[in-house]
Amino acid sequence: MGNDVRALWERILAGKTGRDYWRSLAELVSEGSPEDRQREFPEGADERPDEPSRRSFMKLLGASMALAGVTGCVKDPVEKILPYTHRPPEVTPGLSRYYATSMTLDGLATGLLVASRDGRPIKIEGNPDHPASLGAAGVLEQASILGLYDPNRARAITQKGALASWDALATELARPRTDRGAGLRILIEPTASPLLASLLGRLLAAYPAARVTVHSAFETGAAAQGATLAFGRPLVPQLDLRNASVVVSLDSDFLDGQGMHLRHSRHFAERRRPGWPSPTMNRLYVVESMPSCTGTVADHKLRRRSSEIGTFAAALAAEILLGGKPPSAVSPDIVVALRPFLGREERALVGAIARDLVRAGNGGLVVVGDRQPAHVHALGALVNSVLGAVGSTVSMTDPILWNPGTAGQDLAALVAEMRVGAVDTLVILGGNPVYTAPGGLDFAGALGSVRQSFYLGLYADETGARTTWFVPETHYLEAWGDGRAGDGTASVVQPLIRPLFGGRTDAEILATLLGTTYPSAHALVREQWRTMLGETDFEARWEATLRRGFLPGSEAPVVRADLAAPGIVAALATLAAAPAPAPDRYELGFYYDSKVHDGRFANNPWLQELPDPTTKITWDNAAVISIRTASELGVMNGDLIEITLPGFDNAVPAVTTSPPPATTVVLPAFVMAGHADRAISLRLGYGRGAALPVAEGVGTNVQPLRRQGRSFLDGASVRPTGEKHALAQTQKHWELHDRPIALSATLEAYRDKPGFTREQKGPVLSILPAVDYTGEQWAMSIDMSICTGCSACVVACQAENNIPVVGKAGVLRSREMHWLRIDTYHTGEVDTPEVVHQPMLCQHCEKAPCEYVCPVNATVHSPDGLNEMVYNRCIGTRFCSNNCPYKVRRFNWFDWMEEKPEFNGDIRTLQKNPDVTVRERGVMEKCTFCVQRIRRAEIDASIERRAIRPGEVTTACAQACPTSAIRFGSLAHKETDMVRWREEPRSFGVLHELGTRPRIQYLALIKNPNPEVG
Amino acid sequence: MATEPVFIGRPTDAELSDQLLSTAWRPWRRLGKIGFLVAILGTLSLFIGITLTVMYGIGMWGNNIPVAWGFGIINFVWWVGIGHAGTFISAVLLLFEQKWRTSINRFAEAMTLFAILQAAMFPVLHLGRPWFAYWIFPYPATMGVWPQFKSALPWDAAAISTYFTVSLVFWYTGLIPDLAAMRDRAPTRAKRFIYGIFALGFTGASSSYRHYRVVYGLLAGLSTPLVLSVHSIVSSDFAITLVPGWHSTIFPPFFVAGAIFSGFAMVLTLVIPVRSLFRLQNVITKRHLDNLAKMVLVTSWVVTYSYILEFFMAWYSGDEYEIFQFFEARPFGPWAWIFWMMMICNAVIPQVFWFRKARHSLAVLWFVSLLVNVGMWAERFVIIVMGLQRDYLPSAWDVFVPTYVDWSIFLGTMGFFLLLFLLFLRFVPFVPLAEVKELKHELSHEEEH
Amino acid sequence: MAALFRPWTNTAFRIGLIGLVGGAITLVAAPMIWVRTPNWRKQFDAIDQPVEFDHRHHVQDDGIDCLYCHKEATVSATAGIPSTDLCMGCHNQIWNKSPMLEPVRRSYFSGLPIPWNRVHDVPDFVYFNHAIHVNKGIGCVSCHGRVDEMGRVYQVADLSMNWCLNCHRQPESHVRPLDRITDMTWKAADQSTLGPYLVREYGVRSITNCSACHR
Amino acid sequence: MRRTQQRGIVGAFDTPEEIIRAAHELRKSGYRRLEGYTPYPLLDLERAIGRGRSRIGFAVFPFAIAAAAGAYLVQWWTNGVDYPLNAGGRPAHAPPAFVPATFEMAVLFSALAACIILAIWSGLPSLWQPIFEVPGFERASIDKFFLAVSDLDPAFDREATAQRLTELGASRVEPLGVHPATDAELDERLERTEGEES
Repeated sequence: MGNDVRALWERILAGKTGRDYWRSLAELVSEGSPEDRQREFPEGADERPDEPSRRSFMKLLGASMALAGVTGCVKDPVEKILPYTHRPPEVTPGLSRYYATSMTLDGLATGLLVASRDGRPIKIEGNPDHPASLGAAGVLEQASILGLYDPNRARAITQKGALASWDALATELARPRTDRGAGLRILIEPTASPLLASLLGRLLAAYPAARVTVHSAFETGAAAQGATLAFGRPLVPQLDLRNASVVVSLDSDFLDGQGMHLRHSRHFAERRRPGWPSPTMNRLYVVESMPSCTGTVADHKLRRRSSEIGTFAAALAAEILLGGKPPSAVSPDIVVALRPFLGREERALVGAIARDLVRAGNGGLVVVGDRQPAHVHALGALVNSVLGAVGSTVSMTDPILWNPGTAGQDLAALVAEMRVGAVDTLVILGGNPVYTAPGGLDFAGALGSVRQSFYLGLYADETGARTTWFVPETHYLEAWGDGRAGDGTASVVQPLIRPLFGGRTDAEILATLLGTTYPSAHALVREQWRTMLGETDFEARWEATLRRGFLPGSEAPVVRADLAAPGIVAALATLAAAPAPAPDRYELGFYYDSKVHDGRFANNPWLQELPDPTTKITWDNAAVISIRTASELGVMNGDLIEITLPGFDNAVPAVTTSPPPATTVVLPAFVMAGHADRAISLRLGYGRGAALPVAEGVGTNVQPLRRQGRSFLDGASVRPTGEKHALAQTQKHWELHDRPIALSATLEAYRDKPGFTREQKGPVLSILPAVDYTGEQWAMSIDMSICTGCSACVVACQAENNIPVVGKAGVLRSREMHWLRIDTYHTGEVDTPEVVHQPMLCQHCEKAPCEYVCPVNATVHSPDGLNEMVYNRCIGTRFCSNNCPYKVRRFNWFDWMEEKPEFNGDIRTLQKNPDVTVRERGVMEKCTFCVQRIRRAEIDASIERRAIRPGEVTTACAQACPTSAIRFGSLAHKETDMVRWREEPRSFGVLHELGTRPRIQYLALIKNPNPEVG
Repeated sequence: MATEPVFIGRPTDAELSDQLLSTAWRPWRRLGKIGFLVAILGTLSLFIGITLTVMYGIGMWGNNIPVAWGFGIINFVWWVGIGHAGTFISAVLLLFEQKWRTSINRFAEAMTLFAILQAAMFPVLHLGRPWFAYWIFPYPATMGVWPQFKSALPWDAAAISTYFTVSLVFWYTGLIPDLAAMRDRAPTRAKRFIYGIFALGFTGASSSYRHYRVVYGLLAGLSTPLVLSVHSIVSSDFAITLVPGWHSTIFPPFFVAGAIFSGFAMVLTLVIPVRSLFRLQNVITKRHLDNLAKMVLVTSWVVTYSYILEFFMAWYSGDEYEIFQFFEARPFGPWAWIFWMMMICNAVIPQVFWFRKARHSLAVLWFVSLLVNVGMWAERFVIIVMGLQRDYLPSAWDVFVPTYVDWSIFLGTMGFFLLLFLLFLRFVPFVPLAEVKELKHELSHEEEH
Repeated sequence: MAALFRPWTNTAFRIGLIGLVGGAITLVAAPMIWVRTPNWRKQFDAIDQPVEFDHRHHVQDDGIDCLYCHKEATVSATAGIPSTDLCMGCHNQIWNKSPMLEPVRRSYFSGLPIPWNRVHDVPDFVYFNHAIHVNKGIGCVSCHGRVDEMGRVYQVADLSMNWCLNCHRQPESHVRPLDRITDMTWKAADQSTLGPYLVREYGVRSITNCSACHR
Repeated sequence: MRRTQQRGIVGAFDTPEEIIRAAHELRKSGYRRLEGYTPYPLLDLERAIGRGRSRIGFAVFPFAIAAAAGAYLVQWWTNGVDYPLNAGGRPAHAPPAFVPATFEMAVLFSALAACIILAIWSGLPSLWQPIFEVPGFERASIDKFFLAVSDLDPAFDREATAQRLTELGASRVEPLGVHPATDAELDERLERTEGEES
């Protein structure tokens, strides 16, 4: 079959316009023929429950009772009420309270506000005052609430798999050592926690010979090392995108998936929105291999393999320093070293970018991704300082993450020591190294030759199963602790609930190592912060900090940084020395997954079912490749390919301890326009082992292909196996078919012809009488220009509205339940398309087509302009869904709580929002504009005898949006952005000509391309 | 060429009666027994399908978002359509005084009844919560909420229930004189007793007949607009929406024509084997088959015309969504082959009926009628599934894939239909004795003058 | 020859026919009537509680206001069942030996809540909010009846949607002054004038759209 | 149609033509209370025995109107008056949308009315009628044509009428409703007839 597929691709690529390409892609690749789909579902292979569940029978019973009763509700037997015995004064049953805490990921903290109802945390929002959040909460933060209620979390301390007591463990840990810690090794994740830092400090003081390894699935030190080259000392860049008018991203996804991405997104958006009357925008160039969220909003996207980006950086620097006249004097050595790179990239292109940057001056910015090696960071630093951007768009501070210094030891060294038995006690604090360690060094094997190993983790996962001791860790919502935001702001972690399954914090383990057998994280944190807040009226300040969630003014001080020529020259030298890639081989790029990260969130059903922002794949990871690569290999979506990394076995001296890890990985291909050619992008975090029922068997583990210290490597060979694998996508058609759905224009075009959306708004002729809408009229405005597709809104909606998870089979049958989805359309060039993200949810049409076809008045219009969905009246004709041109209605094909308890049931139900009905089988549902919040506000306002204040109500999606692209409010509040946006010329209603009069107005996507670039 | 007679031979009334009544007590041959077995197996699969659906939910079907209506509604429309021919034959042809309707009308009406029964199952079965189906009727609920009569579904409820009741009444009224004959002719006392009860003591008194004739005509008069209204209303389930390919004003006539088309085909499919099995060539003559074939041909043209018109209007309207639906989604999109099958079965194949030879060859008649039934099912599939698979937002597009439950229910209804039909053949005189005698009487008169 | 049937069969058959039709009608009508009976609505059957709490005594004899125990009613959706420590607030002083109060003391000292039985139970898809009703002049008695005269509390209203709509459609005929909310015996001198006045005064709205109660 | 007390004489004929002629003759000679029993409707016979056109249509009409009115009122009151809800911005009282149900109900009730009236006017159901006691009457639904003359007829005379019927070609003439049939008699007769058959 390879050949005809190849032929197909050729035909597609030959296509003049993207249109033909997208069409064929839609028909032949994305969706497949129904006959194919049928093969995916052999008889009885659909989600047929194995045996009739008891509840189903009860359903039938209830049904018959209802039939007999000729009435909607069947009365249940007497229900119990359990009041408090001793009621906490602050708690009012039925009302939510918010607590400030922070979530730490990759060592950096993000401030959050967590809603707690009757003692259980139910929803996570961003902390508006916290520098890393600014009120937004990303996908992972939003979803972490479900992680708290994960029934598969470890529940007991074990020793060699047998139940053990904390006392036994504590005595083991606290046993005084005579070897000054020579045999003691600590393996931790990157951390910036002041508490951990001091504890580790004390530990190393007590055991000077001990060694600490900071390990994460990814190298986080590249930036600092780069700075060491560029400025002669380890520093990290702090971006301030409010000042950036021209941004060049070198393989950096700074709008998604980095420590400070929420802040970056917000600031980027502030400069991005082309307001009216004087629309101005920043400009974004993105150079990357795999399309990222940041890439999708770029004005110019350059497809480069990760290994070519260094060269690009050099070429760019060369253009700036040699192309035009040097804006500032730099050492001649640098100029000399740069000369050979001049023209290593297409000069017209790079020249244009360079001139753009130079024009921007200190408004210019080059961001280098953590995936890039140190020397690229050095070049980035070079460009920035040459532009004078340092101090304006970027400023340098000391590294935020804790650095073990001389006591440090990298993972490879640790593994080597372990293998030779030099380690008698290994304490692993989270991170699941057995899974996340690069396949190169066989960590699991080495673990076998450690006398005694301890592992603290949320799950008894791959690592937990192999260490001698396992300790359940507390979820951050159960724990006391602290951390630092990306800019160094000290933040507190305070618990909202008693640990559900016991559990300990990393701080407690370290304290135990130091000899306290019954440590209390609370006490430890207070101690630590006593030193930070000072003795003088500590309690009050501590209280204040807890309320605020962080310590204002504690961000890291900016330090002055001067270029150090030799370092940069060295960087350029390494670059020049880089070998050319083998012609017949492919580059492998490894990426954090935007949903399960490095696999730590793999057991979270919400995240597994969340469509990947760029590929829309759920419940899977794939080998993402470009169209040309696909054509070379003759594969289409879902074709399994075998990736082999040769010359592996000699990478590690003695792999005798256990069977050598596989050097080949087989996983499905996914063809993606805008991807770099001859490169394969792989997402980490899938193919998890047992003990995580949700994650088990989902996707493929690509760690075996990884190498220590490399986030991309060259020289892989690929072979299609000829087998197929069904990828569950939520969107299969990426072409607009020239339909007025997601409008877009360039900035110039917008300036010249502001009314280009006029056709898509304004009054429409109708024979229907006008309904007069007075008072509060709820509506939403969405600016597609600043939507990055990050999908935080989708998870926020899921959390707020008790949206069930249907599993892969469900998604394959197109039965996902998300009320809010992000439609992504590709337009323009075949290879590097323009990407449009369009959050699509119930449009709350004033003339709603869904309403007049409902035979039982189950969906009707409220006086305040809401399209109401009355679950308890719905009989499930699905007529409304058929007649919804936006297809935003979702149907409960089964009782998902019943059919998929592993995703929706068990203690996960504790997260459910008590203000929202959990929908029964057979009823329709859809976005309600978070009506429960609206009614709550109405009641409060009405009780206080006042009108609802502007901004008093917002929807979960609008609240979570990092770029505030979604604005919600009442049309009565003329002064709000929501209303002002609608009056901008580029606002429009989707499918306006149908006369549905949607209440959601979109603002057309505006791109700001550089006229100089062809 | 002389047209075939609608009645062959000169049997005495007594002989004729025995010939037509005896079907109800003459023991059946193996063929009939096999038929029953098949029918019962089919019915079984129907009830298995229903049980699974009610127990676990509509999720057992292939429906999804966007294709929220699948086999359920396809079958519903298809079966209702089949029903139409019966009423058409017995009512419309009666009003037009078509002699040839006489010997096949009861037969056709029975087919109507059983077809509607199959159809009536689906509006309830396809609900997410079938146990609340009664909410569609305006009864005084403690909830104080009422149905929403701007939706086409309450219209459906009214239309289907009316259609079934009226057809039943019509059928039974026509049956009464024959039931009386059965009462007086049946071999055993038990049989006579039972038929006697259903005959309600009808004596054939002229004073009754004089009302009887009028009422029969009245019912025919009522059924005629009814039969037109029913499928018009069914068509508005689609026509009132704005789904591309549904949102069309020609739907009512288009659907009615299609219904009668499929109905006549089904009559042929049934009448041909029955006729030969029960040796009724003398009362159901080639003339009947010939006329049926002609009707099929005519309606086939109406349907074909509608197809052409649909395409034309799509193009003429300039509505990009309609154009895409008709010129890309249907002919080339997923399941395209069903679209082509529809075209061939409904527009091309019936054209053989231009030829007398074809109209007079039982084999050809029978196979063509089968293909037309297939074609009309395909038409419903094309309209419902393809319209939804490709509507406004490409991001939401997806394909429909039926499950084994879909199939078990669909095939099940055929089994159940067959079962009811066989029972009808077994116990009821399926050629209206009284009317045939009347016809024979009239004919003999005509010959005299 | 002889007829198949006897004269009496006529009568028999007609009676049978009438029975058939009648039966059909009853089949439809009976459940409609049944669901309107207190029996189905669970009205008027006093419910046993783990503690023999007597509202008559506490309200009439002791003159305790409803809101003393059910204080959330003014601020929250739920009226709130008092926590054990509230009971003990008085009962560690008085009746602190009474065997009747044994369950309360047990709960207080064990920390295990008292499992009260719900009396007014609306379906889970109904979001009734006490606060808004109490603050807009709907008295306790309007829905809960003369609780002060109940030994064991029972449901007075039928709690059907019709019953809700009935008041939502004409609040003016049910509102009362805010200082009379918990008054069990208050009657308006002239509701027809007072009602409309209070409606204006308190800004009471007649809301009958679905999402007011169903979300 | 006091059929239960009907008494008189029945004559059986073999062909429709004969019975029609006979009816005409009797009618001419002043007979007024005639009734024919035939296997299929004979319009001429009805005319001959002096039965005009049926007026059942007029009786049905009011039901049709009532049903239509009722149906429309229900829709208007429930959707427009009692609980008007904004469905898709359409008017609560939407006459065009109310037409289909109205029409269907009109059809339904007129059909039912027609049948019930038919039953009542032709005295059905009544499983037993004196005429059934007439020997050979079971052929009336197959191929024999019976003409009954009521004894309430002014011109009725048992012998003369019987005589007349035979002259007019009645194959046989039988008394109608002479013996008030008691169950006992019926039983005893039944035995006999069954004896004959076997």
